[in-house]
Amino acid sequence: MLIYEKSQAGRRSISQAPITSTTNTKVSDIPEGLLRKKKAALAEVSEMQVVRHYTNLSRRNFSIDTQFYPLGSCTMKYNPRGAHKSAMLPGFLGRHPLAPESQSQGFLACMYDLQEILKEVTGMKGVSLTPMAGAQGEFAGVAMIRAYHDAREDFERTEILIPSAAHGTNPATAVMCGYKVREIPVDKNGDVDLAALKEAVGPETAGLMMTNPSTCGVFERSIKEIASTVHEAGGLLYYDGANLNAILGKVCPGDMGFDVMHMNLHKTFATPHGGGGPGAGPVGVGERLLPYMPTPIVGKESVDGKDVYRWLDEKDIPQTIGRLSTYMGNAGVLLRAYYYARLLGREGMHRVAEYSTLNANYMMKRCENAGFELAYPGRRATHEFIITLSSQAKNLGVNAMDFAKRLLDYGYHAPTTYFPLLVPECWLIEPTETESPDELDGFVEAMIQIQKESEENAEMVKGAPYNQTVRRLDDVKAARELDLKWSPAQES
Amino acid sequence: MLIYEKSQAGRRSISQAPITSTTNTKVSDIPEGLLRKKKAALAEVSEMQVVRHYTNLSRRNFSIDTQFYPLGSCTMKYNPRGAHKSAMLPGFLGRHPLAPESQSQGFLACMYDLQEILKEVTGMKGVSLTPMAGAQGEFAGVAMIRAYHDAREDFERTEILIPSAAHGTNPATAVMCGYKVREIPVDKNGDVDLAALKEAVGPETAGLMMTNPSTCGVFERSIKEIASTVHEAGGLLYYDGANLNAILGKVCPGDMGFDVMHMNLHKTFATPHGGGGPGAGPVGVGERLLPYMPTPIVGKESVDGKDVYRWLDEKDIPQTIGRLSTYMGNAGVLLRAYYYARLLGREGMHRVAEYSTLNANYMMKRCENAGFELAYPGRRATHEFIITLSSQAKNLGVNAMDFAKRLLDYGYHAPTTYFPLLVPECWLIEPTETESPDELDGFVEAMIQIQKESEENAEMVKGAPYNQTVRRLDDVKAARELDLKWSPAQES
Amino acid sequence: MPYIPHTDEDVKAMLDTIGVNSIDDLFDEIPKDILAKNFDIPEGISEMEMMRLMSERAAADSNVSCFIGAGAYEHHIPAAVWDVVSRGEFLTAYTPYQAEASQGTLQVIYEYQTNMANLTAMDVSNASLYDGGSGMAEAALMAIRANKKSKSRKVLVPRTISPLYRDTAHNIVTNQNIELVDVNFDSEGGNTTLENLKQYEGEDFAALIIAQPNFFGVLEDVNELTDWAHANGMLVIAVVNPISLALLTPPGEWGESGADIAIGEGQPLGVPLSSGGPYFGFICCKQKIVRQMPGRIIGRTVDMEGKEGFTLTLQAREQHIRRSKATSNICTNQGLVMTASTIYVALLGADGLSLVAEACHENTNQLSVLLTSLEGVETAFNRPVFHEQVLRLPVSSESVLEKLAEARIQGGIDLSTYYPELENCVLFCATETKTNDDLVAYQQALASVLAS
Amino acid sequence: MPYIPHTDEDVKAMLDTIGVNSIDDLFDEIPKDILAKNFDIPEGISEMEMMRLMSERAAADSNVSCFIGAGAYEHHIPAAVWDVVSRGEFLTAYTPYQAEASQGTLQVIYEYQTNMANLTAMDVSNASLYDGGSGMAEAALMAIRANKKSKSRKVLVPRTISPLYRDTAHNIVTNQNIELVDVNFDSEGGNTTLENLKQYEGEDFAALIIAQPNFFGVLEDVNELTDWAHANGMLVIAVVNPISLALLTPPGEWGESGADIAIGEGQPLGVPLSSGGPYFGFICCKQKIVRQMPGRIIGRTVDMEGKEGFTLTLQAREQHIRRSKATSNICTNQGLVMTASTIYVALLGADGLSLVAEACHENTNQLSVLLTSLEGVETAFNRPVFHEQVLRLPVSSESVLEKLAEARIQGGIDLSTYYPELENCVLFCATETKTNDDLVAYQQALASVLAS
Ligand SMILES: Cc1ncc(COP(=O)(O)O)c(C=O)c1O
Ligand SMILES: Cc1ncc(COP(=O)(O)O)c(C=O)c1O
Repeated sequence: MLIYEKSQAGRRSISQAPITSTTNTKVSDIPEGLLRKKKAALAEVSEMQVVRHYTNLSRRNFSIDTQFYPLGSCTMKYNPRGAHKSAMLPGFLGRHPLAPESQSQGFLACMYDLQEILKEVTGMKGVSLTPMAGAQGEFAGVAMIRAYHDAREDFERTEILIPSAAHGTNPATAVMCGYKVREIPVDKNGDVDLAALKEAVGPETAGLMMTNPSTCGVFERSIKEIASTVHEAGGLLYYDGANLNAILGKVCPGDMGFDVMHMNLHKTFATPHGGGGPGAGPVGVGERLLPYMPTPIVGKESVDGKDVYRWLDEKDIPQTIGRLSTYMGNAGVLLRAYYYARLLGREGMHRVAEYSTLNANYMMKRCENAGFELAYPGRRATHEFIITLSSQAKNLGVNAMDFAKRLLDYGYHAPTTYFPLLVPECWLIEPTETESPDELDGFVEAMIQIQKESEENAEMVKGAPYNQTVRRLDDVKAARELDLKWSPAQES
Repeated sequence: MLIYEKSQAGRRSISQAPITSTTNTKVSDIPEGLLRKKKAALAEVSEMQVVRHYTNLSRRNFSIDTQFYPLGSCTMKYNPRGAHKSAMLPGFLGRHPLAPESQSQGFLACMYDLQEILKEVTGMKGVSLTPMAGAQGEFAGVAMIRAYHDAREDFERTEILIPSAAHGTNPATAVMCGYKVREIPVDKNGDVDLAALKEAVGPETAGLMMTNPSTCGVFERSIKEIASTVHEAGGLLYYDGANLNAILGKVCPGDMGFDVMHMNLHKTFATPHGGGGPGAGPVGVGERLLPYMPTPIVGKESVDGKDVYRWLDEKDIPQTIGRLSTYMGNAGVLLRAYYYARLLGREGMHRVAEYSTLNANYMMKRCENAGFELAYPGRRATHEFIITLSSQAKNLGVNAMDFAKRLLDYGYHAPTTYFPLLVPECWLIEPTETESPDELDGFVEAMIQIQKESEENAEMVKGAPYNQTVRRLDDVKAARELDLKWSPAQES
Repeated sequence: MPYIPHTDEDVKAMLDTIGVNSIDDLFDEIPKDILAKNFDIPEGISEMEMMRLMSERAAADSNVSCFIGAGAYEHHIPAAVWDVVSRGEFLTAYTPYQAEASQGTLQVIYEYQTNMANLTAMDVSNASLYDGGSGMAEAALMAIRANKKSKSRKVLVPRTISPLYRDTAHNIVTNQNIELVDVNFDSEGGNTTLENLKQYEGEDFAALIIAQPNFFGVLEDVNELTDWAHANGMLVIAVVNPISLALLTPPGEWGESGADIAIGEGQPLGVPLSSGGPYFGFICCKQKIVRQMPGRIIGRTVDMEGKEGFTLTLQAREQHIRRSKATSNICTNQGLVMTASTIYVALLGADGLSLVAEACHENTNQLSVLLTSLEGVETAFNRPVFHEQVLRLPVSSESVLEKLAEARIQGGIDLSTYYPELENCVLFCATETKTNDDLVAYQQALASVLAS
Repeated sequence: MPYIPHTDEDVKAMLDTIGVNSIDDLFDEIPKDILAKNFDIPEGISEMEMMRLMSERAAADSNVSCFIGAGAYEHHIPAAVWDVVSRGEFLTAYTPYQAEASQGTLQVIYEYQTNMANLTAMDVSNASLYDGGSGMAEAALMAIRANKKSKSRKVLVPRTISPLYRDTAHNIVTNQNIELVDVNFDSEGGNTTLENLKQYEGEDFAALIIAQPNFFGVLEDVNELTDWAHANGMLVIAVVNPISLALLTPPGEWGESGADIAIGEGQPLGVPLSSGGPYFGFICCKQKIVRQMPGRIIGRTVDMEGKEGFTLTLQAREQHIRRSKATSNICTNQGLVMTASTIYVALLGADGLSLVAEACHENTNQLSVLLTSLEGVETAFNRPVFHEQVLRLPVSSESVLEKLAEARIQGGIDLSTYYPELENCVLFCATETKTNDDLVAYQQALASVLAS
């Protein structure tokens, strides 16, 4: 039931109404013609109704706090409650984004420290925290590549190369930065097709965007050759940090030859996904792109032997690509990431890559042993791996989506399905380092069960899910008969 | 699954381990013979496992935040989130109970204000906040009655009179205060049997404990005659405030003739029940019992024109019955109640009684119209009312418990069943004022459905519940084969 | 090992299953020479130590009385909002890709879309953008795609729109050779007049952006401006404060036919100031251009048994399907904050939002009266305002604000940083959180600063 | 109307259904002359106003460095504890009377019972009592019921037990003519010796209570004392700090056959100081006297289909069944706080609890060294302590503590209030939350107080 269907004209959460001052002039100074005529159609409900409604809605979600959620490419790891609590401290919540620097030293110190840590663990020379998600980090990165070429008056470079396994944000970003996209194929081992790359690079190449490990769940072994190929052609290398969890502390993108990158702090640095956001996508840059970093950035000075932090902006970074958000980005997310980084510390960073890789390889092996087909059987898993359910789809009529829906009934969130696009009927499985082997085992057992069910009663599996609050939904109807908001007329 | 069954030796929530100082002397100064030999058998789990385990456990509960919960005598009303938040302010959480008064003025001011408000709305002359629940409030009250008689050297009074409808805490309390209990019957209209009372009072009567409205859900009409009967015999009147919600702001217990009372702040003042507690059971007293109030109490003085609050103890109240808790009681609960009282304010208090009474009478009427049998058909409901399912039990074989279990499947918590004991197959239904008529209607509809189900398929109803996380539990086995804790041996 | 549950035995058993000797063996496809060395970062600390550090740093920035607005406002947020939002099932879920396991989040978004569409009186809303400034960039891009009548890659942007929005939007759209053309404002009224627009008549622009209230708090004549834009073949993009919509004409009703796109900063709806984020941008539009909308959209549908349910829809606009031809690159949005706003709006209702808007407006007016009673202090513009105001001081606003800050009063922002012509001007607001004592304290502090 | 959802139309429709004209008609059975008049209490205020008032009052009492223990300890509480406990389903549920709809709470209690039984090495635990002091009263009453060999209504209570506990317990049991008999302590050791007990040999007492560590932080020779009591026909009631049990011999293993009942204050296990409550009392006992246990107990059982489940059991001990013959009048207990402790214990585990205990012990020792390095400051007793310590100052402890408080250091409690013989003595502790800087700050403050 929608909140509007619980509404009753005149009902109110009265304790939330501010007491208006005694003057009672109200809004008589605003011209009549600029005032709203009809009250907005919003719910009129009591405070308890609101709490009950949204509490019950929350109970209709899978989440990390309630389930194993091995969604590939999404890094659904534990989101420390301490991080949430510390970012929700009244002092942080209450700080206005335009508060004077003199009354912002606590917050700025956190941001400065975070910049430094991220620089160090990525092997980059500068970090700007401002992008508000991975995709905006990509935008910042490609915009800097463009600023770099422009500054050299190298205006011919109109193309960004992108391996076909890449996430959709990569080509979309390149276009938002005014580039054409050229796709580079991936070979049967999940590696970039080097020959094709060499053919593609040239004077129009502004840069290459890629992740490593790629979304195929394998480490790009020829990364150094790829890097030199692009660099020799005068292009720059962009690292999509969505998969940073696989190498955190083990390999620095800077050392692989990347010139610029973003980090998805909501993945690698454990800030909660919030049912779709917010995230934070700081960008790191090598030497060459330092002058173009997006503002604001936090700088540190020593004044009378005391550290003083201040905002750096166009005045300090005259060639900057500028601000990308109204203020400074998703500060609250950054505070959570800072908390997480400090708790891991020097000796904790590399364990992220190690244990996420251990979990993925263990699950991969168990899947293989159970008879599931790996997309890249000869390869090590990184922090994630792919199985393909093509033979199940062909022989039993049960496809990757059916398997996924049935898995929900077993209490596990489904892995990423049908991505990357180049592997048919695929599941991209990412367990993350924070899951215990018991959970991994339980998941594989469920898969084995579903395989058995598919062999014995495919129709049953194709009708899944059964235990959720709704059965399988009609997506086609949703798109054809658009119903995007409740309206009073429609209901009464 | 129990948390111990998810445990793995050596697993830890390491970020919760305190860093021990550098000295590393550990506990070498403690004699070997006083040290523990074998590590306690507790779970060894990760932080995420803990969060997931207890989050999922919480999801196996009905609660006010998720359901209508009309449990009679329990006043399951909305617990304002603002009250919770304000009691959880770090400044309040961090205050040590023995902190100096000079650094406790904020907290003491809240407590003083609360005392004053409670005094005013109950018509009492003094209030002590210290009792930690209703039952402890009763204890404080009866102990004061005893102290009063003792001070007058009136040692003959060895009995407390208690109507048979009373809650079990009343007789249990009387005994804890060293009294014998004499039960007074209740007549068929739910009123105390006046004749029986008159027969029972005498020189052994220390006092009478009762609620009004009684647990029969009706207002005791002869309250003034009851009061004078007891008073004339030299006894005092104790008011069990568990039903205060029914009369808050409409009738002051002091005006009904009661000498002493407790309030269940976790009922009437909306502090959360927490799955069983904590509560707070402040006691209010009339003139005669002022000298005996339990300590500590907060006093106010004016120092240089400024309000200064301080603790009053035996030095100030030499005849006090003394402290009943290690410190001052359930401070955090009291803060929540204070919040609630301030939000209601002068003009909000009486609405509690009005709207809880309106809801109960509305539901009672709807139940009656639907054919359910009222226990006291000629009477007004107060904030609660009783129906009896005897005819269903006799004619259909479906008893009050079966009805209750089936109701769970409809998403409503069951009312109180089989209490008070004097009404057979009874349901005590208390909707509270914070529920909207929609919820009340939904509940009655469900009852009508269950009635129909009982007529059509009694066995089905007797097998309920079906939609909960477990089916009906075997209480007999629980009591016969006591299994009161998990132990490693038992499981492996 | 923080947050890693593995025991030594676990690791051994897992390595055995995999058939390798050590975890390092799992990295054997990585060229040795790029393996990382030790990092120069602090050692890990415990939650206890970190909480103390964070508490101290948070405390350092608190105990201030804030009168800064400029697009982010200090409103009271009911305790229920973040208590419910912080439930693990909202906080730690991903984007609702498996609809059946995500009905909670999906229904919340559907309700959010309804709230925003109804507040703005537009047909549809998406599921959120990053924030107001970047939202304006998306709106400009959308307008250029949607305005089939125009071939222009230019958009008219009055200077009365937040300089931070203009800057942000410019930086985002400029790479696609899109130009945001400044429109000057009336120096008396602080608003955009037809006079200011006259010079652009007859030229091809994809859209005109109109902010209501504008950055100065001044109310624009939105009906006149909307009609002018439509008459000149431009779409209208409204930039609005959602709290104001409880009182002011919603964009869908501006002029003859309403704005085409409405965007804004969602922060006022239950989102803490929090140094500037996470906030959320909202974007609403007319039904006919919904397929040009960036970001996620949720639709109501039914399941196999005909039961109502919610799911992601119109995904063919999005980057994960359409890739380089997508309407935007946005993927992760501001889901949780949008959830907070949905709860906030449910708690307040239309009447509650009106009261908040009125209280802010009154407090700001009240403060304005108090401050202009001081010698030499006057309002900078003569048009009606909503809930924010520009004052001109007799001396440098920068130094006045610095001195106020020493008294722990954040008195507003120095407008001359963004508008050289507005020397000595301060933009301030007083929301419903301010008491009369707070207002008087500001007045007294300013009086003593001006006297010194 | 705060928290009341009814609209005018609702009320009208409901009154119509009932068949009365007004709400007041529903009160027509109440004698008119006792209807209440107006109250002299403040008008209702909004959540916003109240939050501000409460924030200001809470802030007034903060920013102190607390070295007070005396039964309530400032420990670090992992953020996860109260985040999970504050979930509506835990916070706003009632006592689990409908077991099938309350499996969450019931399983938590079963796990809690397990934790407490295993920590104390006792057979069984109940579901919580109010707090430590009132718990000691319940334990004394229980011992008198359970000790079939004794006819006595007297219990031996060493003066090394918290005076607050003794006071509380006395006030609760005295009405049943039960006497708590003081036992003196050794003035050198600060502990209870066989010497102190000798005079009671041969007399009939129902029980001896033993605190470990005792109120002074001093470690009692619990094995010797337990055996002495058992040899003299008394039951043994242990009063213990649950954090200490990670390190110290648990009551179930004291002496030859262990304590019979173990109780204590649960606060150290994840419960904030919060001015003294809500905390929770725990009580554990040997299996053979479980039917004398006060309060709720949860048992594991199965449902109709054989599936594991949890339910209230042994209710025949409780007031709602047994009424005047119940083991106690307790009804509402401390459920939510007990839930917090269950989550805390799960997060820490036995190893984590040990580390907390060690850190507290070390910090206290460290502080003790720092303070006794000052002229004239010395430890009052010569026995080993755990995590708390008594110091004797060269001057009045009351005035020293007052002056420390001015420097916002709460240096401990003045023991002379409770023990006239312990003039100038201060009881203090330094938990794991204290850093070395905190300890040094105390030392320096004390040094300057003593110098002045
Ligand atoms: C490989 C990859 N790249 C980029 C992104 C985009 O990041 P964001 O969603 O934070 O914008 C994602 C997110 O899912 C991703 O998986
Ligand atoms: C009528 C009545 N009296 C007394 C009590 C005891 O109050 P408490 O549970 O707070 O001890 C209750 C509690 O259920 C009750 O309903």
